[in-house]
Amino acid sequence: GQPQGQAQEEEQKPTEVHIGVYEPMTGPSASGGQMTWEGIQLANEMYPEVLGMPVKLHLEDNKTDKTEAANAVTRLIDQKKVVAIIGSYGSSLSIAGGEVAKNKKIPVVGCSPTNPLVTQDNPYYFRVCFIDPFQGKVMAKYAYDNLGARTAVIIRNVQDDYAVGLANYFKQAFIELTGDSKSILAELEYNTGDQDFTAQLTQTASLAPDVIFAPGNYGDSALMIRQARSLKITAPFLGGDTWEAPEFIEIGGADVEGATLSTHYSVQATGTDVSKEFVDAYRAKYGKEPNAFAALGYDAYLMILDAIKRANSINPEDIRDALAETRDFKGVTGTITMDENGDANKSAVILQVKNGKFEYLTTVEPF
Amino acid sequence: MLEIIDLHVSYGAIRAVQGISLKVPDGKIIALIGTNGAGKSTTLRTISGLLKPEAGRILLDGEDITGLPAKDIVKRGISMVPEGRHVFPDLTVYENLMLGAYIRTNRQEVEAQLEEVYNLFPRLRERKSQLAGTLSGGEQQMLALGRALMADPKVLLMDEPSLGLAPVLVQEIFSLIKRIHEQGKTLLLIEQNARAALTLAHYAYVLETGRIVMEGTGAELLVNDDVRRIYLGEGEIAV
Amino acid sequence: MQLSMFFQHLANAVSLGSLYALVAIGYTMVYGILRLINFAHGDLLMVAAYIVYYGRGMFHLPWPVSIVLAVALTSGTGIIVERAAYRPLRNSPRTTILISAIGVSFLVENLGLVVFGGRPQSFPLPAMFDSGSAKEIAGVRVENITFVIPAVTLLLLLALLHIVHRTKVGMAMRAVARDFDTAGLMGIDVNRIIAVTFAIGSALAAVGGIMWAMKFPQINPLMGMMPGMKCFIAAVFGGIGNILGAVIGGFLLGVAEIMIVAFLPSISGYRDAFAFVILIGTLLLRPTGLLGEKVAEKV
Amino acid sequence: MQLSRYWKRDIVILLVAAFVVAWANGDLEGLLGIPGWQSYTVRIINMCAINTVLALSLNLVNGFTGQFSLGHAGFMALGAYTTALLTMSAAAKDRVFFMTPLVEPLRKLTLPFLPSLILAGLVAGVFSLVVGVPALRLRGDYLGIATLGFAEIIRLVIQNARSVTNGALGLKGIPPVVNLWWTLGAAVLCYLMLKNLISSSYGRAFKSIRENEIAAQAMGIDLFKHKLLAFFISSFWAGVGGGLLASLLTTIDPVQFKFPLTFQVLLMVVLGGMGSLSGSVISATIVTYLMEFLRVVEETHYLGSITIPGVPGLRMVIFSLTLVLVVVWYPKGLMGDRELSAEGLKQLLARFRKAIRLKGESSS
Amino acid sequence: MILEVREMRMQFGGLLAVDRLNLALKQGELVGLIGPNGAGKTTVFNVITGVYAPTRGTITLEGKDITGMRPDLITRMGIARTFQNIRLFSRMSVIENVLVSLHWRLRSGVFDAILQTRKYRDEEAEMRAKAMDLLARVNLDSVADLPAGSLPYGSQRRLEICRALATEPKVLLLDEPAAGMNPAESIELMKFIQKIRDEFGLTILLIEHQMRVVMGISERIVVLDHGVVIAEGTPREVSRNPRVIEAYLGVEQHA
Ligand SMILES: Nc1ncnc2c1ncn2[C@@H]1O[C@H](COP(=O)(O)OP(=O)(O)OP(=O)(O)O)[C@@H](O)[C@H]1O
Ligand SMILES: Nc1ncnc2c1ncn2[C@@H]1O[C@H](COP(=O)(O)OP(=O)(O)OP(=O)(O)O)[C@@H](O)[C@H]1O
Ligand SMILES: [Mg+2]
Ligand SMILES: [Mg+2]
Repeated sequence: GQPQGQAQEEEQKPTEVHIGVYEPMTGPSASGGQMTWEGIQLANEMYPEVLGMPVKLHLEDNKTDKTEAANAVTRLIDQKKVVAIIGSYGSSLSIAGGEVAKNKKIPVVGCSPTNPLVTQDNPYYFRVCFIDPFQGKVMAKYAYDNLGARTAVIIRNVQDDYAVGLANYFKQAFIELTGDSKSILAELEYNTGDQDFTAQLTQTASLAPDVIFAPGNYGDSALMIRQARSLKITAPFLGGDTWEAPEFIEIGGADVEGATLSTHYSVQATGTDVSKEFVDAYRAKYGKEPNAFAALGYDAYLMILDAIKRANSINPEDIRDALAETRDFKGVTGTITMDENGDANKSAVILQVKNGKFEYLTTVEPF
Repeated sequence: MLEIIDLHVSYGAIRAVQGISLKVPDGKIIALIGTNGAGKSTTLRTISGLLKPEAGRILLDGEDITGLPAKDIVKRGISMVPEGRHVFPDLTVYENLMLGAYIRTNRQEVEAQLEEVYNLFPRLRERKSQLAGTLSGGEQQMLALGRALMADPKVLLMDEPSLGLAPVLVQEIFSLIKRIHEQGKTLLLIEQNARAALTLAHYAYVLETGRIVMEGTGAELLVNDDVRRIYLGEGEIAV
Repeated sequence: MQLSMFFQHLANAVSLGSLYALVAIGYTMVYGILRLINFAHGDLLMVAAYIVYYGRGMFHLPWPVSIVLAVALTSGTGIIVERAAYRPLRNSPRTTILISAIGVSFLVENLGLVVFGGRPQSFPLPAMFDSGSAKEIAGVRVENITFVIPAVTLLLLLALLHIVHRTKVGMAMRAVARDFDTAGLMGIDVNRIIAVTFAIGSALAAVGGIMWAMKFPQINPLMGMMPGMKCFIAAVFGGIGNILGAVIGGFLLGVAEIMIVAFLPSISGYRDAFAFVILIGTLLLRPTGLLGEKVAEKV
Repeated sequence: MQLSRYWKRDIVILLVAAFVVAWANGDLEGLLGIPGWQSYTVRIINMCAINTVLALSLNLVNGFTGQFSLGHAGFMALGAYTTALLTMSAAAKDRVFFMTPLVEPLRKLTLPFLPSLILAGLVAGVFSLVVGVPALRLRGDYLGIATLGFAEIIRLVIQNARSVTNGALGLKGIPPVVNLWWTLGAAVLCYLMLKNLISSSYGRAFKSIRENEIAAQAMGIDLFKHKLLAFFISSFWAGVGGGLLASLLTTIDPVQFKFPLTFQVLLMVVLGGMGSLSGSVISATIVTYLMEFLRVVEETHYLGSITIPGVPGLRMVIFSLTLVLVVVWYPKGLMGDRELSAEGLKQLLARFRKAIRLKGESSS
Repeated sequence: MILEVREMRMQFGGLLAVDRLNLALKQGELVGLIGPNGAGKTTVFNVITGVYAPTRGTITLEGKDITGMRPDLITRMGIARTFQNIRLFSRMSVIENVLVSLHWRLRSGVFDAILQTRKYRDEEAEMRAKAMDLLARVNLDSVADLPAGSLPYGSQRRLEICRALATEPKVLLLDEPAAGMNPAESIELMKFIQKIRDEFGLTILLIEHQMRVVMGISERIVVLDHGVVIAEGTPREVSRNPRVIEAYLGVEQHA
């Protein structure tokens, strides 16, 4: 791990800034990677320069595979000489890539890996999203306070670290709130690729919970809610940030009306110039509504640019230090302040599907 | 008439047939004899379209049929009884026979043919719904013969039809071959049982390492010294 | 467990099982003839679903037209795949063809990812299959599609059994399944029979894919992976190569998957493991599956 | 153990493979600049070596013994988890197992890398016996699906047994002990071991089972014992390979060990040639390198002022297409069942030329 | 009696392939087993060598009951066989085919083999010498390194016998060794069988359809038909037995 940045700088003055991106463009998480990449590209088109130098993006596919993720990051650093990296959708991929970056002392900004382990023990990893313990609490509190729920059933994808982690935090928070260790009536499980949830749902129906917490990818979850409605389950479904995609509503149709989720931002909530600018540009470029992942990708890029400006250097170590000191950065997804772990200390918003749209319900500040 | 002109066939580097020419006139029985690995089966497999020759031509009634796929050869009236039987093991005896008649469309004719085959081989009738794979070797040989007959071919190629058969069946097979011939079919026959083959054949070729080393009428070869010694094993029988 | 709940589970099981059965038939059919585990079979499901998706969404074709088109084009795809990736390997070791099949499967999936994008899309549904249209019979909720799939499965099963066991083409298929050379000696056009087999198998995959998408109206380029795997298990379970076995295997797999969650909800995470445990257990008792041919090799 | 000249040649093959990768990558310093051990090239070579171990070991069962096994990923998972759990520090374990604590005595137990790696192999090996005793009674595709099933069962148990494996969250903070000495060393050792085994009487017994089970048994070969032996050795090395991978990545989770991983290794075996050790080495190297090399097509290229956008996903399209084409053109793999020798190399080149000529002719 | 079969019955579903078979071979005897196709001859071999467990009956080798034992264990007890359709390890070399048969006697463990210990190398050298010796005795030493599958048919038959001999059997079962051979080759084979019988002190049970071979070398012949013994005796006796003539030999007698 030589500090290439320094060595290079001494030899010749750099004329461009290289930023790497490693995302799952193929494999099971391809959709997440592709959505994030859209936001990053958009940000790069809108802000193609920093410190008077053009910013060049380098994308490497990690195939939703840990080995590939580590390879991709190594390649970005060794071959593309990047000074900072963005990625990756999927916490486990981030962890694999992060280890390499840490060794090589290159800062990485994650867009949506919400698992606490990602930044733990890794001073070079940052993220623009909140983390699961917070998100889990937010939803548990919403269920308890706003819905008056006293019992819940959890249905989660056991294979998905995100779903497993988030469900765990929801459970802890919900039990704490109700003071009843039996308030989680059941924790039911499924596996990636399952499309039939009727067995779990029939089970759920017989337990008649007040709410159902079902974190998972939006496609699976939308299917699950459809099947629940056709089994005449009326309890509200709650989920996490991965639900926030237009396709969630397209696939779920009328059945996902009332589904509630926590996420990173809402145009309605913040309504800042930054988010308006992003939404307009996104619509113009891609001809569709943006989602949280695109927004997070956009923010990650801009946060790195911000750090470079503040550091007034493209030395990776300097960028890292600047990133760690990020305070009140105004992103699309909210105001971001880095805590000592490199996690974004920011608010969450709660959205609900109403009339075929995500409607803003409330903002929850970090507790 | 089936005519083969200067045929060359190889398996990769192994040159199995190196310039064989022979004639199979209509209505005659022609025998091919020779040591193991002489290229007899290879010649037959090439005629029937399972192998592509490197060089040489195969003519049926003057028409060049060299290199045609097996299915087209069958349609032109050449059927083969392959060496080692090759019955379809998980089809019944009946189904195997019906496959023999795959190219025929006239049901009544096929039915009549089936009757005829059953009469030739009563044992096949007995076992018509048994899976062919569980037949004994001899039974399978009968099935392979019967199956070839189901196509009602003009020319029948037979690769060692008596292989592994009990003596009584060998005699039966040979008398059957005679009867098939009497029905007007042309036969090209490979046999290790050279005496029977030569007795039956109008004309015969002796192959060694991919070449024809001798030819003549059956009667001529039967009295040839070399043939007698090598292929008939005469003079040294110790009982 | 309450009785009504049990019946609800049973209805769910039949619904899922018949879908597995439908896809497994096509799998087993191709396997039976070529002894080839056609790993691309699951991906043909995806191709068919996307053809309907674009046919309906982009070109606004009527339902029957898009379905027929999907079946035809998927059949064609199957034939092309056979021609390009399997035919040249006719005389190669089985594992080699398997690798080729895996390669084709990767290719179709990754082409799908590049062409269609990775994001799951909503599959358009005819109104009659909308989730709101579910019926309630004696306290058991059943979606309309649940009536259609078993009927289609049964119909195709009968049709296929007829083709394979009662027609000349079927007899030729079974002959080709055993021995290409000797089948050729019978005057059978081996290539044509194999192409026909693939066409039928792929058409079955297309029907399976469309039914799958109607039941689970979310499509993405990797949607075929899991059905491919599950239905392959179902086919092996029933005795691969045996069409009736595939149907039974599919049904049993569906029932097992639902009932494990129903009766042992706390270990629902082990559901797929149980499917395999049952499969392996069956194989140990019956080494060629429930209805598999007994391969008594004659020595 | 005697290191004859004969063996040295084989080690040379492996080293040459490593250098070819480094050279092709224009980064010989990466290989020779030993201090860092971290360059991209070194990483690829590490992967080549680990894949070599995996391909060689799968070849023993599938290529030499003729038993169709699709369970490699499961045994790799066992090895990876064993290595991880034995080498991680107690502190790292406590950090990672924040949902469900790790069971004692694993929580406090920490071993050096080498014994952990050997134990990883042994754990995988012992499990292979558990799997093999029932499964090896099956044949052909049925054996394939049963072993695949066992591998999935292993993975699903790992995924669900949270108090031992941390479930879907996986493990992180595995000590990064592995470097080129370890990976290439394991590859060389595995190669030598299998080579000796294959050319020994045991190897002949394996091959006779592949050729004709009934005849092998009639010649006094205990089929079950030998199949199990091959299975054990193969799984041992799969476990070692998994352990090396875990240490290289420093993080593992159950999703990594799904069946596509087995397919990937099987693909290397078939492309190299079933029943050819040197084929496995060559193809593991080529396939691993090719996957990385093809990244070029997905990357955005900045040529001065011109920007050529990459097509994400194209790499996998090209890779799978290449795979199909190579399999169709070389159905027996690059080496068939022969081993590399100077003579063989000449033949290979000749075949290659001929193939090109034939393709040229048929297309013209 | 070295090999004794008592009241053997073998049933396949509804088919009674062998029934009430009694057979006793004396040390050093050469017995022919003949009968029409499908009579059950190969089945008798399969039951004796453990490929199938008999439905009924017992088989003893030198007084030890071997009924239903695993084929490899029966081979180790001292019964070797060849197959009706050649089953060589065709992609392995000729000498390797023979070496496989010596494997079960190997004393070195798998670690010795992997580490190529002195013990293993000595044993390997010993095995090779033995295999070469055996090959020399069947005139196959010159082709020892060719793939078995590339040999001419007759040589493959001899190799199969050689491979069986390498297991050091007491009893050798030969299933139609002369099938596909021309008369000259058959005669050669006949002499060869007699030679190995004497050299190795074997007891041989021989299935063969070529009458000149069986009649020529068997001391005693057992005739099966439809799974039951219909005649037994010297070649001369058997060949005059009307039932045998009717069921098997046909009127036009050979030899
Ligand atoms: N599939 C094959 N691959 C390679 N070589 C082959 C193949 N089939 C036959 N040969 C070789 O070709 C030569 C001729 O074989 P062929 O089968 O034509 O002989 P044959 O005269 O029919 O002998 P037999 O009496 O044993 O049937 C032999 O040397 C044989 O080893
Ligand atoms: N595995 C099996 N399953 C069912 N039937 C079998 C099986 N093996 C043999 N048979 C039947 O048993 C009978 C005896 O067969 P066997 O092979 O012993 O005959 P054989 O005397 O060796 O004949 P041949 O001289 O033709 O080789 C045959 O009718 C055959 O169909
Ligand atoms: Mg021949
Ligand atoms: Mg027999």
